Amino acid sequence: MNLKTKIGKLVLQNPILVASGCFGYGEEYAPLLDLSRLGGVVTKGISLKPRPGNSPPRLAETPAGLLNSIGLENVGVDRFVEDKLPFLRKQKACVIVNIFGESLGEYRKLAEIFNDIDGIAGLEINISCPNVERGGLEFGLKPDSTRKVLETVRGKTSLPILAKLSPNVTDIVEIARAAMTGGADGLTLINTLKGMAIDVNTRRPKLARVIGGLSGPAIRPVAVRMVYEVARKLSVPIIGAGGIDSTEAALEFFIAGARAVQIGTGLLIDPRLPLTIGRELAGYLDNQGLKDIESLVGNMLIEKSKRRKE
Amino acid sequence: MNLKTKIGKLVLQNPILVASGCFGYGEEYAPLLDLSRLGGVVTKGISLKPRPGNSPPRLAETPAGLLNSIGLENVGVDRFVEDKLPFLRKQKACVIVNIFGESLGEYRKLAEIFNDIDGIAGLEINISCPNVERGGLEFGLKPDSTRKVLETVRGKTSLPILAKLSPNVTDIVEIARAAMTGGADGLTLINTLKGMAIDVNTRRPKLARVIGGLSGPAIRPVAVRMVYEVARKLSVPIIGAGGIDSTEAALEFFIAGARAVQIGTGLLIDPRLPLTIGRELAGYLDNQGLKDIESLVGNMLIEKSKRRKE
Amino acid sequence: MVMQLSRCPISKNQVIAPGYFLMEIESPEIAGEAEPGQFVMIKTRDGLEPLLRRPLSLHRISSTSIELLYQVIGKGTQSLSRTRPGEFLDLLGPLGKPFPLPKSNSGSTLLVAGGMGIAPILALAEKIAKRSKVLPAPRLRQAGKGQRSRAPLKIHLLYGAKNKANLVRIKEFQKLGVEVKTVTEDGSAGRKGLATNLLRESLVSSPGQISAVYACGPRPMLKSVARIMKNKKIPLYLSLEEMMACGMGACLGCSVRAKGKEIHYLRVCQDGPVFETGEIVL
Amino acid sequence: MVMQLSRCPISKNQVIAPGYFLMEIESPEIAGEAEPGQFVMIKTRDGLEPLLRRPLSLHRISSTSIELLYQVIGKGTQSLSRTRPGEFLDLLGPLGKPFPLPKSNSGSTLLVAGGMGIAPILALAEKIAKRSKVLPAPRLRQAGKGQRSRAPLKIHLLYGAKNKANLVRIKEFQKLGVEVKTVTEDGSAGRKGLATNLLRESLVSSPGQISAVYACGPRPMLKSVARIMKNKKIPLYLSLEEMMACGMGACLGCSVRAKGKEIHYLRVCQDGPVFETGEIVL
Ligand SMILES: Cc1cc2nc3c(=O)[nH]c(=O)nc-3n(C[C@H](O)[C@H](O)[C@H](O)COP(=O)(O)OP(=O)(O)OC[C@H]3O[C@@H](n4cnc5c(N)ncnc54)[C@H](O)[C@@H]3O)c2cc1C
Ligand SMILES: Cc1cc2nc3c(=O)[nH]c(=O)nc-3n(C[C@H](O)[C@H](O)[C@H](O)COP(=O)(O)OP(=O)(O)OC[C@H]3O[C@@H](n4cnc5c(N)ncnc54)[C@H](O)[C@@H]3O)c2cc1C
Ligand SMILES: Cc1cc2nc3c(=O)[nH]c(=O)nc-3n(C[C@H](O)[C@H](O)[C@H](O)COP(=O)(O)O)c2cc1C
Ligand SMILES: Cc1cc2nc3c(=O)[nH]c(=O)nc-3n(C[C@H](O)[C@H](O)[C@H](O)COP(=O)(O)O)c2cc1C
Ligand code: FES
Ligand code: FES
Repeated sequence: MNLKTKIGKLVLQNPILVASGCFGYGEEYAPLLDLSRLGGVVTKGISLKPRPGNSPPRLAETPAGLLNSIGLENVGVDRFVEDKLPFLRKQKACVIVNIFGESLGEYRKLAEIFNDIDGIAGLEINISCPNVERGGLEFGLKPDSTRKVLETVRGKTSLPILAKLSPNVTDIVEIARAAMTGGADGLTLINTLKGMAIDVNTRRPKLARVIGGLSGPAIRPVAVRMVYEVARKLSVPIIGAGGIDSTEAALEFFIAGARAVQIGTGLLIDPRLPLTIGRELAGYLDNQGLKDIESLVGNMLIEKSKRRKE
Repeated sequence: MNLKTKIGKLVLQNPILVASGCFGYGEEYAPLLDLSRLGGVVTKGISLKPRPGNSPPRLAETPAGLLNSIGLENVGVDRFVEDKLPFLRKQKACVIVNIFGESLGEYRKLAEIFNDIDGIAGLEINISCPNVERGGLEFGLKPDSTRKVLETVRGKTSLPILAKLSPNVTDIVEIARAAMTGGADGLTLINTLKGMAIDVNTRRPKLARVIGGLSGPAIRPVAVRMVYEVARKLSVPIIGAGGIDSTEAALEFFIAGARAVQIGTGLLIDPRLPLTIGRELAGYLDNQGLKDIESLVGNMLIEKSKRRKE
Repeated sequence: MVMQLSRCPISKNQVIAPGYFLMEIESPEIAGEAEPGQFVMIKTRDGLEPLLRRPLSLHRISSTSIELLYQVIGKGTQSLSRTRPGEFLDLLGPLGKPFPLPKSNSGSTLLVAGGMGIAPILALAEKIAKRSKVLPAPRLRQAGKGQRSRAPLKIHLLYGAKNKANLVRIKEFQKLGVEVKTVTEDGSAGRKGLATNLLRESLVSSPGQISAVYACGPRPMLKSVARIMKNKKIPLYLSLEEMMACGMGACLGCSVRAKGKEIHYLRVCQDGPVFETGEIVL
Repeated sequence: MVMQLSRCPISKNQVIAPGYFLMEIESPEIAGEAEPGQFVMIKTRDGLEPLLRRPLSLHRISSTSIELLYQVIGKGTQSLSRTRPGEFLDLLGPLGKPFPLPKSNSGSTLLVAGGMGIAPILALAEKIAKRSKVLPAPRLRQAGKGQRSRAPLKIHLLYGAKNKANLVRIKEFQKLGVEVKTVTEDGSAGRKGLATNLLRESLVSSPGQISAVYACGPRPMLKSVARIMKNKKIPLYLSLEEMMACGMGACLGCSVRAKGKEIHYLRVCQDGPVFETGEIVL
């Protein structure tokens, strides 16, 4: 079964990627799974300068979910290019670099730097991280600033660019449209929902930073809905993410309209999940009498009479 | 232990209420629990005319969550007042009527009608239902329309009014502020998150209406976060709701800043949950050396150094 | 009809066919109130997985216990299947409207079951059989004959399943004097076909009057039964399934469209699960 | 150090004290690679509850199996406690950096354990004891004496727990020739006090040179141990716990602040869980 998929001009050998922040820079997981067999490796968010990240505790478990407030800890672009990228290249991974800036200027600079570097398949523009004080989510909450970030990056790179959007908005379609207008080749939907949890015995927040980002199966219905809303209103290439913990979960995203998926929290629990899903996906297509991914994307059956009522 | 709490001018004998839509009009649950022992009974959303609701299937289970698309099926205000309210009164329930309109005019009319009726403790203004075509969520997504609905209701009733807000917004604080400006006595946070799920074997959406409202433990971190954000920025009385399935879960809301809580999905699973929580809440206060609910509300301990980083 | 919410001990939980379990739960309170056609909502496991209770029909009702017959489908029934005698389950019930009994105590009553639809049918058959022993059959045209010779109510089970292994509990029906006819979709037992084929034949061949028809099974089967019985002026009772949350009429989640021009819904859990064919749109 | 991801059979899972379990898992692959101080991440049950794997230290390492010692705290350890021999568990490991062994093979090594901190300490004691039997102790000042009379490395366990029932595995240490001192917070066994009291005393009373101190226990105990050992020029190794998701260095969730003016974090799972006292801010 041919599992090739295309996100704008980004061609992926299969549609199962690993999500930013859950795969480090690939080194840790390499002993467990062959990076060259992934549809793509999205790196931990990279910023211009190294970032230490937030105070611990940075993790809390919630019902079917995970709260994190890592705060974009990363080695910075220089060390990434020098120390981390060569490894990913050697593993023959399809590398998508997730970038994050505190200002338009930083996004511009990062785009410039990566435009000149070989061995990168695309950039994912993170305008949706809830765990930082400046930049991040701020940009992704308004259509205007979303468009501007994308324009800025677009102006400096010929690489395929994906806009990674936040679910913490009233109208995801509006933000999606702005990102595409700004020059995105595709969208990654969704980053984490803002959430918090409290240890009632100590009366302290479970995260030192109080509020963090909620991921995992708990948020899947929200993620699938956003993919569906955007896919139905705009005809743009979407990579779905949010709570994929099984082949069935991944399939929901394809049927809702995604051309590829990313696995985050699911990977932390089962490092081999992407390969399992890849394998089972082919079987599913066979069973359903579908010849490729393309014919599955957005192929949801709705009774006409009911669709009217939506 | 005195569990009395106040939401503006609304005085509740205890802070554990049942949420709208999960308790019908009280008749079904009366054999299992004494309605007079609840902090309050929030009725199923009542509209001017009876509403049939949406096509089935209307329910789907998701990881630690429940999707519903009931669509505000209700008997309409006339039959409610004639057939349903007398029962609630007879049970000595503290009745809060949840009202829903498709236009400002309908909200106004409903407020007028209920202002003249005895045996109602307050109104909850639903501007956050994701399951209807007109009205509902539309009003609750913008500060302007939120304020207008509240002003309209405020103009016609002297009853305490609660604004029930939607989590499907970029900035909950902004909406909360608008509701209070409009004349709300307090806020109910939160209604359901918009979500969907797909049966991958049939490739059909699990809900006939495709998109529904997500409730249950899955959304608790989002609900607690919104209560916290609003409580910290505005000093307004809040009733928390969203995924309360245990005493610990209820406590998170109080510590985050709620003066009362509502139980929805948790009640569908365990009809006696509100009484259990009421009982255990008193024990918790004792253990923590707190003398009443008031001293628990918003009483979260944060290290100063960390708070700075929020 | 008083519903109970209580933790009850399991006294039996055994496989009776691949993937089919028979469970007995001790609960004089529920058993004392329960009628055939009603169901219970079970919290199959503490915690979030699954979140909701699961509805299961009363398969048999004794004075102190109830029996459930269930098929392992997903998480809920899976965790049920792993419980052991002695453990406790959190039950809510009995819920819903029971099957009305046939008005007449003579002639034939047809019970149509498809697949797991067999579950509530045994309790119904037991109740009808019991009543027909207690109440005398009405006098036949040839009056004056002894009680013995009066033609009693005859119960016919028309039972279809996927395959032989899925045809369960037949002996229990036979012990009651029920005449059992079976079909399977793959022809591995009885004839190949659907329960509705049996129904069509029975309507033709049935000797006396048919007092009532009861059907429980997948929605397409129920539709087909309703179509076959249309205009026959024989009471037809259908037991429906729908996704449920509260199981007691409060959440309005388990709707089925009511007959009538105006759109209006009934609750399967509270207005049903047993409906007369004229009440609903299938 | 190659980590494995595999389903391994449980060979033992028994209560050894109220709420304390000892589990043995067959895994030649993990056992073959494992070193004291390392840990495994276990999916305690399929499904969502709990969602994440749980980290448990290697309590003992044989050639074909590993032992875990755990306390039932919440959902994860609860469902572990319900597993039975013969069932399989999904394990990822060995993970993290092991305890460095004492540089010298003579003098005393102090092992400080608080509560469940005892878990990784047994594996460490076994390894040190084994090595000290294999390697000769270095010559003492009075050279010329036979091997026999050389003063071998002496291992001291300084072990504190809440109460008597929570003091576990003492015999296993004694079998190794470890000198065990215990205290309890409530005085129900040994003296009343904390493990750190024992440490203070040992520093005074200890005969020979102290080659290294190892500590595992709650954060306040570790802080206190670090304070006591400050400027003592004795290597101090601390085994830390932090909430973990991946357990292998990828998610950056399990941070501990590194020493230094600039804010910088280390990963407990990958850079630790064993740290030298100078590396981190407790
Ligand atoms: C009134 C009634 C009586 C029933 N009696 C029996 C019986 O006697 N024996 C038997 O084997 N089955 C019976 N069922 C069906 C049984 O409830 C489902 O098979 C069971 O809930 C499946 O749960 P699961 O977790 O194993 O599977 P899941 O994988 O969770 O669900 C599989 C399918 O079961 C149905 N289902 C799941 N949850 C519910 C719910 N809360 N309410 C209704 N349907 C649900 C849905 O259609 C779902 O797609 C009855 C259903 C109803 C409504
Ligand atoms: C490296 C390491 C080694 C450990 N070794 C042992 C051991 O040998 N024996 C033992 O009894 N305990 C050990 N622990 C602690 C053990 O991991 C927790 O007790 C266990 O995870 C609790 O899970 P639970 O679901 O039972 O309880 P929960 O109710 O889920 O959690 C209770 C508390 O346990 C901690 N915890 C929960 N999940 C995690 C997680 N994924 N990572 C880290 N901490 C968590 C949190 O502080 C939480 O508040 C170790 C922890 C670490 C980090
Ligand atoms: C521990 C952790 C770290 C993350 N770091 C990043 C990040 O650096 N950049 C980013 O764009 N998203 C980050 N995310 C978000 C994920 O990439 C993903 O969008 C989100 O978690 C939803 O998918 P999931 O439910 O499969 O985890 C992180 C998520 C987690 C759980
Ligand atoms: C079946 C169902 C019906 C609901 N109907 C209403 C309604 O009529 N009006 C309303 O304001 N909220 C309604 N809600 C939302 C709940 O009142 C509550 O705000 C939400 O479910 C979150 O709380 P929970 O997680 O405890 O259920 C409904 C929720 C459910 C699950
Ligand atoms: S399941 Fe709630 S009304 Fe039927
Ligand atoms: S737990 Fe993921 S980096 Fe340590």
